[in-house]
Amino acid sequence: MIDAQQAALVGLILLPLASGAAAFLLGPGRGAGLCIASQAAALFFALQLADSVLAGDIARHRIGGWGAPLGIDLTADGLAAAMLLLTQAVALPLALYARAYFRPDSAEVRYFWPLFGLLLAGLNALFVSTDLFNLYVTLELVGLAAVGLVGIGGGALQIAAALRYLFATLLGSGAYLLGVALIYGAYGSVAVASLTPLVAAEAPTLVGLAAGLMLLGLLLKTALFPCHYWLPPAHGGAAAPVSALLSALVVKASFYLILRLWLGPLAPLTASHPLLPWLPALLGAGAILWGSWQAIRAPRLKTMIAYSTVAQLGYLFLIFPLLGTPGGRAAGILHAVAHGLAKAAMFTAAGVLIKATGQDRIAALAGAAQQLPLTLFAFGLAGVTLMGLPPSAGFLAKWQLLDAALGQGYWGIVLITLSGGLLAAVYVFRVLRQAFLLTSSKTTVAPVPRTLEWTAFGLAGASLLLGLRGVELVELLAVWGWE
Amino acid sequence: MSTGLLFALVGAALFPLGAAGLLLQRHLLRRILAFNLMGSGAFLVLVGLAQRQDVPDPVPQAMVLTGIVVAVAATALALALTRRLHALTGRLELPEAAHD
Amino acid sequence: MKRFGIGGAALLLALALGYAMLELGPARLDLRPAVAAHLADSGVRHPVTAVLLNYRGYDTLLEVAVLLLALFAILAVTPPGPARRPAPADPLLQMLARLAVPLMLVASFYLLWAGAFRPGGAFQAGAVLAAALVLLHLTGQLPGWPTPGALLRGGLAAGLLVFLGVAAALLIEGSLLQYPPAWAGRLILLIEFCLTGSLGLILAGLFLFLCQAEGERR
Amino acid sequence: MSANAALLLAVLASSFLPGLVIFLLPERQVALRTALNLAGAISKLALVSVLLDGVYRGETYAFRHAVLPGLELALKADALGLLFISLSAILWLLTTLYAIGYLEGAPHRSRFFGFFSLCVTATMGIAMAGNLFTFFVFYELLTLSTFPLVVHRGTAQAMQGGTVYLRYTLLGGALLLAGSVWLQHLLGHTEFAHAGIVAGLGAEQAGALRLIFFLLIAGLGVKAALVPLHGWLPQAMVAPAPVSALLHAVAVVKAGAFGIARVIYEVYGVEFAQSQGLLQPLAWLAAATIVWGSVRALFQDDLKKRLAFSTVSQVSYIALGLALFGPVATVGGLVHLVHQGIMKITLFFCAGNYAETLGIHKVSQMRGAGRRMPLTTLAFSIAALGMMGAPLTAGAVSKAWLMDGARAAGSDWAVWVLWASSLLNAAYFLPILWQAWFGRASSAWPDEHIAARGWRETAWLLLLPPLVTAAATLAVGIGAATSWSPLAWAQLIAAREYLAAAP
Repeated sequence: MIDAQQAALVGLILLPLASGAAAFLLGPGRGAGLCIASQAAALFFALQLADSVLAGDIARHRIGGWGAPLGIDLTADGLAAAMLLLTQAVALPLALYARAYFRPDSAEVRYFWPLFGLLLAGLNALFVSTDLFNLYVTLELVGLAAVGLVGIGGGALQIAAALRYLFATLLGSGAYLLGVALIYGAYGSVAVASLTPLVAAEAPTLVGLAAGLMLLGLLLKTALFPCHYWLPPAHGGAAAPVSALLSALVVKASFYLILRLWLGPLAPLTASHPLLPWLPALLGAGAILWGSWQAIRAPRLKTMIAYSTVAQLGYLFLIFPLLGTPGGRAAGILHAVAHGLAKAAMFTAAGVLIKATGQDRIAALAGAAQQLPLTLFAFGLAGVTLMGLPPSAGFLAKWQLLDAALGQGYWGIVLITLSGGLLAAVYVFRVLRQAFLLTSSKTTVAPVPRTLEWTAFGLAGASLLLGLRGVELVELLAVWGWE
Repeated sequence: MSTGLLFALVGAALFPLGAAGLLLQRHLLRRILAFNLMGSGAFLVLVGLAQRQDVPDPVPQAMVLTGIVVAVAATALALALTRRLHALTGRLELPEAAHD
Repeated sequence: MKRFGIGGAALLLALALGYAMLELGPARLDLRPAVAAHLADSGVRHPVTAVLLNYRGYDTLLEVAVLLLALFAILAVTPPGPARRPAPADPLLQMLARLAVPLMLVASFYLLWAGAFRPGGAFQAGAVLAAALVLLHLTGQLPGWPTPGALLRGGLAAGLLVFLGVAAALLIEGSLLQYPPAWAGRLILLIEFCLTGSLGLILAGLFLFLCQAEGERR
Repeated sequence: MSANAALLLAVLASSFLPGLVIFLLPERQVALRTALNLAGAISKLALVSVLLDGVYRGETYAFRHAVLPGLELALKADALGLLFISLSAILWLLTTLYAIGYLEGAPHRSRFFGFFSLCVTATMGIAMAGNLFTFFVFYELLTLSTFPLVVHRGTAQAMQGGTVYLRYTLLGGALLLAGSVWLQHLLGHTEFAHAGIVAGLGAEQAGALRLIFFLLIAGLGVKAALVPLHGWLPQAMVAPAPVSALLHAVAVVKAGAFGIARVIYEVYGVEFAQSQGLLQPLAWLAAATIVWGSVRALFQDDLKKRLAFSTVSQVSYIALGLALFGPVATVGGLVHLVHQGIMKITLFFCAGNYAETLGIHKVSQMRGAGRRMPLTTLAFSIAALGMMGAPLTAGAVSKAWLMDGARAAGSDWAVWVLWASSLLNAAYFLPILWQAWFGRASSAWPDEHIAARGWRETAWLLLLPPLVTAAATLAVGIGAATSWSPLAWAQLIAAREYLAAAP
């Protein structure tokens, strides 16, 4: 029999997989309770896993008992445990939210739960896999589930957005797969454990090409500027719970993999030239400026939030020149976690406003905003995290990033980080001021289930409270398992 | 030159061709075909490069089987979305990015 | 401009790949001995099947999930509508199809069985099964599928669920999908059997579920 | 957690928790909301007096919580902090009373009092911050919690004011953040400590330290309304009167001035700052602000705007006192922190009373207001005279110490600046007083909606707070020599900061 830690590790993959398939068995629109229960159990597993990893005990599981390179190994170190925890912590409230959000007979909800289950399974499997080809399969699982979720509305806009997203994600995973193929050709293995000692700075040209292809493909999937073209229509056009899932979790999955490869098996190559880390950093800076500018200009609420995601993803790449320092690494993951919680909160809050008014032009939200103070408050708290203001986790990330950048004397990063926060304030307050505008007419607002308001508030509150618990997260990240 | 390496070289030519098609073509069916071309390129490289000494290696062959099934799934989804888009708008091209 | 940029980049990539492949030395690791060494314990005699369902069976489990997922996604973006039966084909064609289907079933079964020791296996068998169903549909003898009922849903998901169930049950052995050598052959056959049925239905479904949307255009 | 650490948290919680509950209260629960507000304010006052007693007896109060490795939220209660805490706690109670009266029947009161409580919580946090990091956390919280108060009315003008406010304060916050992180990076901590923490860094960091000083002062100078960073303050007067009162007297501008004090005395150390030549430019800037604010105030017809420019000028007295090297000037600056608060809150209470009772918003409408509202006008006059530095008022005490301090520091030019400011103060306040007391009232007030009843010229909740603060203006002026006065307290602080010479 296996121990509790491994049970949690495997359970995090099997549970959502089974619940997704079972939800399909139950029939269209059904299975919400099942998925919520499974997600609650997954959250428990993730907590348990994080707890044991924090104690210094890295979770490892050899599937089939073979061990790499013949078999596939699963590993959950601190970084993986943190991402797993974030995923379950965001997904459970979103599941509750989705159940209240979709009308039970709507077309959108018919296959939402099976797709939800498989998406979660894909994400969890991705975070713990240490086999480059297996990672490709998990990437596709995540990508196709996300595309399906974007399209569930079935409207022309959603379908077009889903197609655009599908082509982008296929191009990305295609490039990644070619990279894996080249790696296998060069080394005869795709297991991280056996590749890490083999890859050296003077690797064959082919390995350099493979690294480039894999990273480029993943950058496209992470929607790093200027490859972000597919993100705003997909995240802005999908149903609110879907937008929240995609912005909070899905883009983080490919970022996670980039980080893993960059610091893991590809480290000898990425460290071979001192200017290499500045490429993602430069694109990240571009993302922050361009994404924020588009968010400031966007007339629609969800488009604005989607562009905010483009901008916030920039910070994740701004840390690349600082990855050598533990502070830089922690800053990136802190930001990923903070943004995950806050962006989920923001999209769910936007969903409430849109549901209440039936439209999503920012300029026309004033009446609704004043009748849904809790939702506005949730939006505001999420905004605090995005602006990087205290006392949020986003603020800790920003502080850590500035500290690390100053340590290296990288003034450009300091400047971009500070101005990014100010730009975020511009687009966040564009929405918040609606709550205070004098409205002449009494807007009629459709009744909204209380669950929706409270889940948005809970997620936003979590992103704030995490600002007081950064120590545990940093300690968790210090447990590094991809040697 | 061994057969395996030849396969790999063909794959190395097919992949960029497919990728370029995926980016440049506007007609959705052509893009789906381009994607399959790209995928085939990757599969050829995976199998061919691994057996460039012409000794078969079962591991990449199994991987390619998996990859093919994934590609089939993606193609089916792409076709379904394309049909749906056609049913809704009568077009087989993606609208220009909406400037909203 | 864009055309030339992308085209140029593609050409450059192709040349770089070709050059790098030609200068590449032998691979550093070789998994073939390991595959062969454990073949006796894997429960099958064909190395590809051993990789597919035993050594890297986890890949295959997720891959079945991907296929099922594509079906979910297709169902999700297609609005429910009445089933459509295509116009009946030429009677001669119909008869030929009716003759072909039993043969295809046999072929499918053979492929499934052969997978254990020569090229073949659940995917190939499932594909033939799906082809048979599509053939019946195209000749007007099988209507397109409406929103799947409980039975069809069960059939579609059975493969994944059985695979998942076996994988989870084997946790008793110490890890996911750790077949005890004595039982490996039988368990793999069980999985393959269920997979064949489900994959046949799923692959056919990728085609037949789409036929319902035909009716409402624009 | 020790009882002493818990006490610090309780001081924060006494306004934070009521604030949270008030947010969730439906608009019509007036009685419960009022009860919560008052319970919070009174319990805070009680907690602060326990704290005062403890510090007087020599107890140490500290709370620490690590949020990142090496980065701690730290709270402490020391003499300087308590000066600010006591001022805030007392004036919060009065402002709450006033706001309850002022907003009677107005919409969105739950929202208002919720943010009002958060704002005070942030101020308390600023006062108790034990390091620059914690200071920054509460400093930004203050920005966030005051924005809703500034735009509370929801008019286009309010939005404009709020936007300008945000633009300035968030930019200032970014500068302060940069400075704080840099300092943290150089030192590994940002602890506030007697005589500063940076002196040991060595000469090679002198350039960096100068730049950090600039960043910190610029960041704090936005809230302290130092020229040219003062642009938001006159715009923010669109807020309801209790908010203006709080903003100008306690919360925002004082947070800036208090922060400058912390940076000079407990981060850089005044002797070190002087040795690096950092104080002189700040003194000049403060002097320029004093004159500029007064000159601008002369030309404002809008009463609250005139008061706002007056604040720009008066708050820089504090900065000037802190920047002039020497214990006497320090005492002057610190004591003005309290005195300016008492006087300015009186003026804004009164301005609110004129507007709320008679609809008077402009100086030119004030003719004869003194006879219609004698008590309010009396309070206004006392505070205005105090601002000018008239004898027996709080202002006279501050000014005397500042002038002595300037002479002691050898900065005679500053004496002239103070004299000029007094004259300008007189020039923009005396006409108001003259008009109010001796001007002939026009036939009808612009918008009279609270009728006089006997001696009670307006609602008693509006009348009581300014009378109390006006009395306090006199009390701290007359009783400056007593041991309980703010002056005595400021002397105590200065004695600790200048290790060499006690005043």
